Amino acid sequence: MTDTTKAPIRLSMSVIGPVLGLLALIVAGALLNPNFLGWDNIVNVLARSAFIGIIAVGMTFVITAGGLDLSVGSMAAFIAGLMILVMNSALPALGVGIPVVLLGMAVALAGGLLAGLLNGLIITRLGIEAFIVTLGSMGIYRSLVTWLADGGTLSLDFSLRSFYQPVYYSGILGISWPILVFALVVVLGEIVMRATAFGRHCAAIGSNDQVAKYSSVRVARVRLMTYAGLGLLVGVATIMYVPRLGSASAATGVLWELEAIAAVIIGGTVLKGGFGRVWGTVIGVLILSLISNILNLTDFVSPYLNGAIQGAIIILAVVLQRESKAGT
Amino acid sequence: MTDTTKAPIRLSMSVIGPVLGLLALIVAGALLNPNFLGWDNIVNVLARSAFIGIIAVGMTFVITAGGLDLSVGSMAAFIAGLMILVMNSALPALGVGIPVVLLGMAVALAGGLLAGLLNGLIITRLGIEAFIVTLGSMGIYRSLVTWLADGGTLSLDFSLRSFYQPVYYSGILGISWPILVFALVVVLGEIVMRATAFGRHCAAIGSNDQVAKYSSVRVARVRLMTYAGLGLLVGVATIMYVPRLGSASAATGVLWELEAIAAVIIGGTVLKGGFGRVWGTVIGVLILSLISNILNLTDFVSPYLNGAIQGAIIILAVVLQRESKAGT
Amino acid sequence: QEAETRVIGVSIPAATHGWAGGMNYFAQTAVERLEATYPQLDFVLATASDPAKQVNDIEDMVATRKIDALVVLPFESEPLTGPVQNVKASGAWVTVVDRGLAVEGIEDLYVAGDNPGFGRVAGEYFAKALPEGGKIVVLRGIPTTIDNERVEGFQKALEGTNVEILGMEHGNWNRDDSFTVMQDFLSKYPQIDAVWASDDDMAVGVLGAIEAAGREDVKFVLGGAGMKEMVKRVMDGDAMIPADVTYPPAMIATAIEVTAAGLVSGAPVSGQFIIGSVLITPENAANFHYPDSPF
Amino acid sequence: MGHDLAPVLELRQVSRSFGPIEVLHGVDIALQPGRVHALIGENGAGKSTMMKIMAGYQPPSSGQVALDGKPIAFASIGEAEARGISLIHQEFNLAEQLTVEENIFLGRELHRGPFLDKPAMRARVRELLAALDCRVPPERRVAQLSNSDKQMVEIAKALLRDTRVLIMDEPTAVLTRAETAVLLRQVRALRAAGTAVLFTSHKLDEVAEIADDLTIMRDGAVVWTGLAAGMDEHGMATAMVGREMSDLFPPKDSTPGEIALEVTGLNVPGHARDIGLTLRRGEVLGVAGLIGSGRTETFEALCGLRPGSGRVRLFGREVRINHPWQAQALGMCYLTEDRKTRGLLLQKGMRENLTLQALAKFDRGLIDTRAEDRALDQAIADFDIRGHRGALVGNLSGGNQQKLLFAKTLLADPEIIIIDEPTRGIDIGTKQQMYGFIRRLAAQGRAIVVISSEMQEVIGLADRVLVMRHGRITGELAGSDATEEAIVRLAMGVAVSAPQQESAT
Ligand SMILES: Nc1ncnc2c1ncn2[C@@H]1O[C@H](COP(=O)(O)OP(=O)(O)OP(=O)(O)O)[C@@H](O)[C@H]1O
Ligand SMILES: Nc1ncnc2c1ncn2[C@@H]1O[C@H](COP(=O)(O)OP(=O)(O)OP(=O)(O)O)[C@@H](O)[C@H]1O
Ligand SMILES: [Mg+2]
Ligand SMILES: [Mg+2]
Repeated sequence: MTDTTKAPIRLSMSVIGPVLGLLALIVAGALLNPNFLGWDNIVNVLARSAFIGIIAVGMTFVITAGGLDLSVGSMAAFIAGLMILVMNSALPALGVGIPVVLLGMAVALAGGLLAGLLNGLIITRLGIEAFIVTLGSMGIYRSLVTWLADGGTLSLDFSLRSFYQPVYYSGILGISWPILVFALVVVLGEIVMRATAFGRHCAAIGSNDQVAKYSSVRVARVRLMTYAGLGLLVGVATIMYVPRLGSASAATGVLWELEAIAAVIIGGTVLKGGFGRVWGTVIGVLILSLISNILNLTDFVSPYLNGAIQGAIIILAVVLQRESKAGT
Repeated sequence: MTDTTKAPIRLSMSVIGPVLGLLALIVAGALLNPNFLGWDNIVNVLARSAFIGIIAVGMTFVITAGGLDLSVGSMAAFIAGLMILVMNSALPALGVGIPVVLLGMAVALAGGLLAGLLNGLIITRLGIEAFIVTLGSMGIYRSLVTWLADGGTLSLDFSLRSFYQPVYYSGILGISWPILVFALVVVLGEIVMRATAFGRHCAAIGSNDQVAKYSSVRVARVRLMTYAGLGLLVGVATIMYVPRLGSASAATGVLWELEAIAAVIIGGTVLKGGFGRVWGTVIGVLILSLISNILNLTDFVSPYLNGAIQGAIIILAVVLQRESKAGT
Repeated sequence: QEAETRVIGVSIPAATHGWAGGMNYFAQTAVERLEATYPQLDFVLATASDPAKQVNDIEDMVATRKIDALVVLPFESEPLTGPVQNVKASGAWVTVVDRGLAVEGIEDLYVAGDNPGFGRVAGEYFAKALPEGGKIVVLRGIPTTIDNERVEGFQKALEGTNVEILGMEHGNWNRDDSFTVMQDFLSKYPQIDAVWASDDDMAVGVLGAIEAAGREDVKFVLGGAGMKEMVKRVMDGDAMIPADVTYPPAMIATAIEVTAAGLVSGAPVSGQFIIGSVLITPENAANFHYPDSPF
Repeated sequence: MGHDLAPVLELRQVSRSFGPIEVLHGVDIALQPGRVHALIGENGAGKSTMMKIMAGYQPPSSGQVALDGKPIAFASIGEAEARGISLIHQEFNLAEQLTVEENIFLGRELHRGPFLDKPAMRARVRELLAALDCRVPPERRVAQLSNSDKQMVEIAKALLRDTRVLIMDEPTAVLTRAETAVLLRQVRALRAAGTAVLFTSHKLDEVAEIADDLTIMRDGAVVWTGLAAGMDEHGMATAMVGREMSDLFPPKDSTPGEIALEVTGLNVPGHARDIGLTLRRGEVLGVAGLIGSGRTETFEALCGLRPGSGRVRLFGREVRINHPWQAQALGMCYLTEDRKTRGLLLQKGMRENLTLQALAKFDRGLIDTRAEDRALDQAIADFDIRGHRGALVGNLSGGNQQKLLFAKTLLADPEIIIIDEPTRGIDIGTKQQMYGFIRRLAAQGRAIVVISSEMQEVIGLADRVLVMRHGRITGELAGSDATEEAIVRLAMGVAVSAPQQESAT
């Protein structure tokens, strides 16, 4: 009887941890700059978190199932480049309009899915460490986008960009599309993780893949699906990214992989797999975005030291969680 | 009975794997350019592998014990910066000569040891994921070196640099110091890993830290020592690095961590810990160095695609290993 | 003409941002063109993502390709000084581009941009465009000596004027970073009269952020380096992009060409070529517009 | 030997709580040098907890641990060990990626100068293992060992230490009769040397055979303690379970139906050759053999868990099974003998574990957690799983983990069930329940294979018994032919006539 009262307390403390970290940042931000809680700033921060956020949701599944993907940043750059190339070259035939945008989106989704499948197939069929496979594909995609852009920048045709731009900048009731899509991805991700067989299987595989195998879980397929899903979400993120500035280059998406992985882990997912939570990842993404937002909004430190403060806050945010966890 | 004959074969195949990969690269290089096997080129490649190599040996222990360190590249940059600052400011007092170089070396070793200890203490005492801690300290050190250099480059006084340079460029019997030090570190590392209790304890902790704890292994201390040792080796690598380039900036040591980790894993150490081999890491480092060396030997591909080829070869090198493993 | 092939090594930073991408493009086209023109010349082109890699590349060129001349655009001056000195000592011709080495007199030929000048021209433009003074924000590049020199030149040019720099942040010569930084600047400062983006890639991000925020107070954005889209906008009289400051990535091509010509003709051209930064205005923009360049 | 010698190690009024739940309520126990003390009780009674407290793995919540009559609080396991107390865990406590030698000497490596003295350690390991009749090479990785070999390594690890008190938590659960005999021989030698031994087992015959003193626990309290001679097996069972025990094995009353499984020429590279067998609905087929005879590997290969080749017919249809999920889809499930590394997710709760294998049954787009909870209620009731519902499975007592594993496999509702070592670590009362359960499954028309190293179990439960030796089936015994002696003969290869009819069917 006393049991049933105890479990929720422990749960709620581990839940409160990251939320507390986030709240502390919000309070700090509000104190440092009155515009911090302004509608514009909130929308900005959320919209720019969306790319990493959407990718990080996919990464949560990959990591929960005991994997890792270092290639997502380069993959996003490559898909963005591909998408721009295809749209530009289809433009004369299709003209500015919804069809060409839909074509671009289809390219992004298909490209992402394929890229993810490729990673997943090499990892599951050949049995190579995910770290190595995705380190390799990271180099490959980064190179390919540089090559596609001839070392420069691939830019979407200007008229097309104006047409496509609302996908980043406008939305419903003042909430822009990236935020809406991010929210949708998070809600779906949370449901899939908590309430579907797939989510359970991911956690089981990450926890002990032998046990999963002996329990008739299709280990290779589930693993493959986590990579494919991540690839697809990279495609979705790219669909939101391209209309923002209408360009892709070798500098696109650099270090997104590290940011996505960091968000996942700050959110409480275990790097070695076996346990993951999507909502935590969202908190992680927001913590990371807010840190740089706050640093930009204030200027009491040399900008050279931004990275140091960022690093320190990341560690602190996690200390906070662990402490409160340990406290119970 | 069949077992006893089987075990050695499997062992030797897993040994042959990475070596085969390396040999394939050497043959490719020799075919592409007759100077590839020239003394100069060999010395160049070995000497430049030394930095990453020395660090990767330390990383092998960290990973074997189930840890990870993302901060080594920034740490090297920071220590190099610190070393240069200290040497420059001690110069008026000490004059160009051995004392000031020794002072610099002492700073590098002490700095590395301290930085490693700091990482290790946060990880072991506060129980935070190594990934997060070292991601944080990566940002911190990178920032600090930028700040020390005021956004630019910290340069060693030119006269001092000429005096110190032989530490990179000269050596014994035509074999330069970095190579000698690297060889020494490797031999010591291999001995420590295979023939001391410390090496065993690392593997035991990486395999199952609960078991290690129950067997009276001082888990936290061994973990701490892996990070401290890695820090010390970063210091050693920096001692070799500074005379080569004579400067440190925000661009120093970028992505070394990824290269070091990749070398460790290409060498056959398991990313999740429990098994590590130092000689494998050396092969991994050489494979990585040779890839970019070979790409410089020819110019049949667009330099934009170098990264793609590098990525593909990394994956292939590991496929080769796993295939031959699976083949038995 | 002797039949002996001579090898020219070209070592440049990788295409990690727009300007470097343009520079890569010009280097490659120059190499292709010259290889076709001079069959007796062989080129090795290597791109490096950090100074240490660039030193490796140069060592490899000497050890395995036995280069007769080196054209190098140093990633950073300090770390490259020693290795380039070694190349020089091996008897090869050395051309240094854009960033001078830490020790003078190593190179035979120096083709350089003018970073303090780049900042000064931009600063002078602000002083002129905002005669009553105004509040501006500055986006800086990747923290490097180049960036420091530019910003110092800029600040010096603004001394004594009423132009007030509200804030400076690093946009890292990156569109996305500068978009984010500019969004935050716009949240932070209710009134911004103009922006020095200090690079055209960053200007693209800045413009995106201003447009998205719908802010009317920002009168113009000054970029730099002469990206073709930006030059086009200057040419078209775009009020937001009234001018640009050159820092031509094509200087690498000039350097390679002069080096090659010198090697072939046996009458090498040594000396210094400083390519000054000039202001692109609607009047002269057509001279700086290269529609075929990727940059 | 005097019974009233001064005790070496005692627990005095020790209680232990995990969170708000008290699992030990003021227990007393005293170990005397040169005597074997047996501790028995139902699953979850608190035996392992008590042993961990004695060996310094956990502190008591209240009460005292006394060494040589003086109260002591061990600061670490190392301290307890230094004082000569060592514990062999119920669950394997070995680093899987390390070799046998590395595991045995972990934390107490021998040195020569700064270096490890590997030859000396290897020699010592060989010696220790030889004393246990275990022929595993010291260089072998533990991950490649069978369960029984792992147990022997555990025992060797404990024997290595100079122990005054040796505490063994169900050391014989994974051992066969022959191996158990070897172990008991070692225990007697230690007893003769003056070591105090504390020992638990659910095999009451062993207890009767070896114990000098006996303590019986129920629900976290000691219910009986005294000289072992004062209690027979029946009495022990009754005292443990708290009720009168009837026959352990249910009547074999099901009637064989159609052929469910037919295997011919099954080869498992490195482990078994030319296996042939048939299994009918309603039948319980026992598989006996020595450890290492390839029983586990044979049936794992059959279920697609490891590579193998051969012809398999399920319900008359020829099938190819390469993956375990294919086997399950065809109605065949394998219940592993290795609950810790292959059976259960120790870091997850009971519910997730219970439904992992049969998740499709609860999948209505989303998982129906209420139905899962009902299934868990049912499993807890059916198998008498004790432990708090929210607990991590890793914190359940060993026997209760085994029951959960059983429930988990059955939840998938297979027509053909292969059960490897079903009652490992299960107390006698629950064993009886599980045998009844297996029989009822057979009566429902399911086909069942029981692989067991407990001869009694195979004989008492199975309609027919196959015996394996060195990866081959050496014979089949049915009805009254299935005696321990006959099985042992076939298993050891000393049968007068090893009928090969099996491969012919
Ligand atoms: N770390 C723990 N956290 C919570 N509960 C625990 C923990 N360890 C043991 N328990 C609980 O304590 C009780 C006693 O467990 P214990 O392992 O001592 O039983 P046991 O007598 O050894 O049983 P078995 O015969 O099955 O091995 C069980 O209900 C178990 O769930
Ligand atoms: N003839 C043999 N000679 C040497 N080793 C063998 C032989 N047969 C099997 N082994 C090895 O013994 C180990 C145990 O085999 P296995 O698990 O199949 O035994 P089992 O009959 O299932 O017994 P248990 O399940 O009780 O351990 C395996 O590693 C196997 O490779
Ligand atoms: Mg127990
Ligand atoms: Mg078995």
